[in-house]
Amino acid sequence: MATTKSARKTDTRTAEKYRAYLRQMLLIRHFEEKAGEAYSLGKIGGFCHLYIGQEAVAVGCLSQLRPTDAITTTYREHGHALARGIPARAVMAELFGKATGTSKGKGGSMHIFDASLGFLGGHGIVGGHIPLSTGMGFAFKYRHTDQVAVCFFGEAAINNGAFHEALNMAGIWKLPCIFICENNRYGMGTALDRATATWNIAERASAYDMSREVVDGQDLAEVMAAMERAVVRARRPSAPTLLEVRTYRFVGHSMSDPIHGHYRTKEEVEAHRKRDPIVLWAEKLKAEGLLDDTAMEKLEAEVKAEVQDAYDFADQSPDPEPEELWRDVYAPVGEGR
Amino acid sequence: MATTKSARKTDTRTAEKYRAYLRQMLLIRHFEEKAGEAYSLGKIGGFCHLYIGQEAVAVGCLSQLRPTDAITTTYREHGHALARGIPARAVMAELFGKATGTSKGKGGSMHIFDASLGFLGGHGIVGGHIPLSTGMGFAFKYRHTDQVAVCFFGEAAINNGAFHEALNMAGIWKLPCIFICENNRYGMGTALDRATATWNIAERASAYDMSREVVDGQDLAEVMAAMERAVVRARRPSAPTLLEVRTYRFVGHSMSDPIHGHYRTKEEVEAHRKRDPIVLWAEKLKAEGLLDDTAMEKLEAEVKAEVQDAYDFADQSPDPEPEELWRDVYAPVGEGR
Amino acid sequence: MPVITYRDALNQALREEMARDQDVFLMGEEVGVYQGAYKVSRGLLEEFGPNRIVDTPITELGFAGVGVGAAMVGLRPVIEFMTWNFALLAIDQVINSAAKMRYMSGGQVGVPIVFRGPAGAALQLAAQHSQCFEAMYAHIPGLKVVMPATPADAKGLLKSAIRDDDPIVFMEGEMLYNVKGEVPEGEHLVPIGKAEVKRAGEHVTLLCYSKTVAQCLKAAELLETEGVSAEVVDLRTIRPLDLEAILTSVSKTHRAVMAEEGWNFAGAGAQVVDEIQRNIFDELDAPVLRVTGADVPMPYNKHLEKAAKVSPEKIVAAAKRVLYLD
Amino acid sequence: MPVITYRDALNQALREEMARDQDVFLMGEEVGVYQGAYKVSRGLLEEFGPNRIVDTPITELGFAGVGVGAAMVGLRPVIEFMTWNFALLAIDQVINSAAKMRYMSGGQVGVPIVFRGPAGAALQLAAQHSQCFEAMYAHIPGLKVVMPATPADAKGLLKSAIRDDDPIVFMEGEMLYNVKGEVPEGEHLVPIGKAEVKRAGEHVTLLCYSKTVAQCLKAAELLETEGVSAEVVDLRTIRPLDLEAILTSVSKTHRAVMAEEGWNFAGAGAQVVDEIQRNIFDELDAPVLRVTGADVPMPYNKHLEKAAKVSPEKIVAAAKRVLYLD
Ligand SMILES: Cc1ncc(C[n+]2csc(CCOP(=O)(O)OP(=O)(O)O)c2C)c(N)n1
Ligand SMILES: Cc1ncc(C[n+]2csc(CCOP(=O)(O)OP(=O)(O)O)c2C)c(N)n1
Ligand SMILES: [Mg+2]
Ligand SMILES: [Mg+2]
Repeated sequence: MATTKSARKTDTRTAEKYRAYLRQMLLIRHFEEKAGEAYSLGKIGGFCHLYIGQEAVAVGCLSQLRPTDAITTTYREHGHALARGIPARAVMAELFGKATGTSKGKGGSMHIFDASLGFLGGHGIVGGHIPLSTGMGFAFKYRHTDQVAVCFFGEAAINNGAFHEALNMAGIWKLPCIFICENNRYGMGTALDRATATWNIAERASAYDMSREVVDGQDLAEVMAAMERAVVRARRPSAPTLLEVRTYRFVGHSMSDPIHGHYRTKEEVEAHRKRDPIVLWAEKLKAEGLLDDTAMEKLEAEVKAEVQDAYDFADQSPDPEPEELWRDVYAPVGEGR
Repeated sequence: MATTKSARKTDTRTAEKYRAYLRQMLLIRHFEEKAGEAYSLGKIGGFCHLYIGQEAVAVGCLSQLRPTDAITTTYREHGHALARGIPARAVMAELFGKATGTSKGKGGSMHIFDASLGFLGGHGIVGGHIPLSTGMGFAFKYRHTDQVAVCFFGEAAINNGAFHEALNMAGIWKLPCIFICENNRYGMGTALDRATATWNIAERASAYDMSREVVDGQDLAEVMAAMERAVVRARRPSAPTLLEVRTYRFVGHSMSDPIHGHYRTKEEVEAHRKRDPIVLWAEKLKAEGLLDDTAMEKLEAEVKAEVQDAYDFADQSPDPEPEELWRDVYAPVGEGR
Repeated sequence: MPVITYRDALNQALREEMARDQDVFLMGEEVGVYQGAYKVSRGLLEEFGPNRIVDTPITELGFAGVGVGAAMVGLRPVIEFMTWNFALLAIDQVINSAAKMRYMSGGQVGVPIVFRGPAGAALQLAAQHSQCFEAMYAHIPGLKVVMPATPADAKGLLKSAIRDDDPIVFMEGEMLYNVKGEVPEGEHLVPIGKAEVKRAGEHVTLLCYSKTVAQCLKAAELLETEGVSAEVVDLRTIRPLDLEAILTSVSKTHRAVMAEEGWNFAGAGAQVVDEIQRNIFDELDAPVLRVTGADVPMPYNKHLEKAAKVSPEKIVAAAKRVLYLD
Repeated sequence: MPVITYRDALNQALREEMARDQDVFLMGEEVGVYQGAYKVSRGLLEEFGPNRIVDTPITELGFAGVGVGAAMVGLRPVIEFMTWNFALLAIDQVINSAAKMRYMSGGQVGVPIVFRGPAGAALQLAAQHSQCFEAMYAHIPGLKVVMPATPADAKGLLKSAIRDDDPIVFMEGEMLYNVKGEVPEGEHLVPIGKAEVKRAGEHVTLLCYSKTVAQCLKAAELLETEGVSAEVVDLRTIRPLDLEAILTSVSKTHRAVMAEEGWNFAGAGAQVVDEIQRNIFDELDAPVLRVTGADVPMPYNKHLEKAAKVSPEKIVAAAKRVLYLD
């Protein structure tokens, strides 16, 4: 029967997509581990904030977008960059500060950009990019497109005035914005409840007349489903959403921060590691018969090779020319409208 | 019977207090009318924001405080200054920029201060003083006093990041702060619903785990009662409150703004003027037999004389010495700890 | 040529650029229904509608960021700050977002935005409402800072600013809004980064911008009565500085006075002095003197305020000192 | 005398002042449980408890204002900004509240507060995390700006700052935290507003503060090998400037180079140049040159970053130019 055939076909496509998400999460995990290694070797400088433990958030959310949508995020953005499809080579080269990096080596780990994919940064001021994303949503509505502006930030950013001001505007103007709060429970060493008067972050959306949802960020399927709903609201008739995605960072805040400092216990970290989003997803695929050990091993191997290739590429790439110091401060003379 | 006697005594005292509140509101009303006159004559310069229509808010709230409590407010603060007991002479002289003014003529209409009464300004940046008041509450808790920090601001200030950041801190630290939002429905020419995603301002307190109340700001008794409850919460065990006091400004935003501009209709203003807080209170006192026409006329006459005296005092007072230009930029040399 | 006010010249520039380019929009507090706190946007809401003339809540940080974000995806926002005093709340977005974006994205993402509004003191607005911050913004690579003194320059520079691909800090003089002057109709562009000799002279160069231009012209008149011929150079743009124009004039007169409304310490004029002494040290017959606002928060009292402000008389006195006439 | 790091010298100053005065408290992000983002407050939570070592949410505007409010009713807050880059979010409270309060209250309400934290670039932190803003704060009457270069000055100036009755912008060098030096134990106060000759010399004056002090000392060593005797004057306080010390040295050497980490345009050094040429024009045998950070947002790549930064070599080159040795 035709329906059955098409249903089976869809299943195959879905299964492929599902494995692709697993691959993306694996890629991020290995990429981050390699970045940590490179940092210890002095190949990467400055601050380096790893995304390990939160992979399902970036992959789940970005899986629901179109290439024309616009994304902004924080300094903890390697995962989002990879999930958006920026080649690992370009991301790693940026971390290495090389001319072949996404920002020609001038931005570094905290400032990855790929305008061709609508990946509009990597921002270093906590909360600072939330108004930017709101402005992108404003522009999309202004132009009557159905593009969506997506903004990732940590739970510590919600106490900042920028969050409040931006969400209020998105609320009154009904902008096609999705605000994704990756609640990993800590902003550096400060636990959520020591910094935020209300435990329930999504609740803050009520102050902005905005849809909201609380999502288990370790469960890729849940993330995808919630994001899908948010995208539907945003595309038309254009309404914003605040998603609180509960997740956990398995590593320190940045490379200079121990995995568990004075602010959380080893036991707490261990307990959370048991809900590894990659393991959970792989198990689910296995249970549904969409993945077996061989396929998993193959994926791992592929991803490791890709990361090693990115590392080698970055390592062998040239530094930017000295003249790059003076470029990109202003637009080239003669441009403008 | 002893109880009856004491009850009667209390009633007399209460009645006196009630008439005193009426007198305060009348004083503010006449003061503001005179200030408007003086502005037109060029005796007062700069911006001048009148408080006409909102008198019950300042009088009702400040009636519940002790002399040791600390108050901050906005540029629309003549009413609060008078209600706090700063002499009309000193307030008017400040508006005239005279050496006898509260701030020696250096602050002007927007920056009235009287440290001896805990009246800590008159601030001109919308929202900017909300963290200041929060800091005063912090200091009171730090010192284990039972002082209360009270902050008045307009409804347009609640969209500013300063509001959000300050209330969140007051919420997590349980500070003895009372945040009084004088919702007069407009921030300059912008109606509340065009600027604020949620119509219900008090609701925003839920984002900060804070007690809240919505109060009819034209009804002095309601204002006093709500403020009394807030003060009890604040003094001990120290918990903050957000009061949304619904009121209306009977005049333009400032002297340069017509009474009703493009942003509200004459009819709307007229309708609101029918709920004049002074008239409502006077009628109530009359109905309860605590005031008669003669007493009312006497009060009016007294208050007019007081305002005229303040005007004459201000007018005849000297300008600050030229050297004042250079004073008060820094502390006198040799001070400090 | 029509004679119109500085306010209307700005209004004309906005109207023309909005008609020319659908991507240009105006956003800020009270720009629409209220017709602008200082009426610069009068009539624009009626002409272009609420989609393009956007009233905001009092959230300077937020709407400055909204503007930057919109510019990042191709719109050309004009963000009005009711005054630059309030823009301190937004300075993070101006510096950390707008000024840095092109560089830290490796040239991928420009921010074509104009931040504009009145700067400096009006009359008796006291300490929090009477400040000049151009030196702060001009300190920042990635920004351009434009401060027109006349109606014609106001129009021509605002139009250039809106067409420019970089973030621009456009500071208007609140006390200049009512000043009238001849303003060319239609396409009138004044290039960013070019000073103008507003009056030619021989003996001393008076350097100025925004409100101090008229004061220097007045000072030049006063000096003329004493036989001193002063050249008045209006910088018009603070960053980039038109060094060539400055050095040309001072090389001719060998003496200079720099007049600016703001505070002395590390003011824009300090940079001008630094450039002059560094580039043409041997041309100088006297130190360059600066006339600035008094180094105090602005007092409310009108006499104190007057004493705090730059005046033609103070400029004349400085000019005489560099001419060793005092 | 004990040799300790700049970080520990600051820690000592905080500990001693908190022990001395119950009204002193420390507030900021991660100052408590985390022991300070740069560990300046290490151990203080344990010693003074959470009432006096207060961790805040990431709300720079808010907690800066909380500090100002607390100071208005008599406490003596030390507000830590994790870095001064983030303090842009709080600059409205620093300028419009702290700096103006005494004046606009007619002298009634002072604000004894210290805003402190690391300023300038560390290593490869890129555009948003590598900025020098001292010129902006020094522009503002009502503020004092202090920038110690050595562990001893760090301790002595921080103690003076905490006891001062005015709002103080206290900028530390992130790259200086590990620098070691002799630091007097206990009561050691360095007065605010006093420069120090860190090395005496005859031929040229090298003016500097914070990180450029060590670079100027290094440059002086290099110059010595070429027979040039350089005097190194550490300004220590940017506002108020110790004009006397600057003019005394330059009047002796007749040549000066000003080295500062930040951007050139209207940097603090521009003011120093302005003061020198204005006050002792006839003493100068050459223009004053400035060595500053490159006029670009800070790049991430380490070679580009190095090229953007001030170095002893650049200072030597400038010194040679003012000596006409190049
Ligand atoms: C305005 C500002 N203040 C402080 C910092 C320093 N800082 C960087 S990340 C961070 C913690 C942010 O936590 P959260 O928002 O929860 O994101 P997470 O790091 O957990 O992903 C802090 C305090 C900053 N970058 N910007
Ligand atoms: C940060 C800031 N932005 C803008 C202004 C200009 N301004 C002064 S009062 C005002 C409206 C405030 O309205 P609201 O808070 O409701 O108080 P109301 O005037 O109604 O008492 C505005 C926009 C300002 N003073 N500060
Ligand atoms: Mg977090
Ligand atoms: Mg209002």
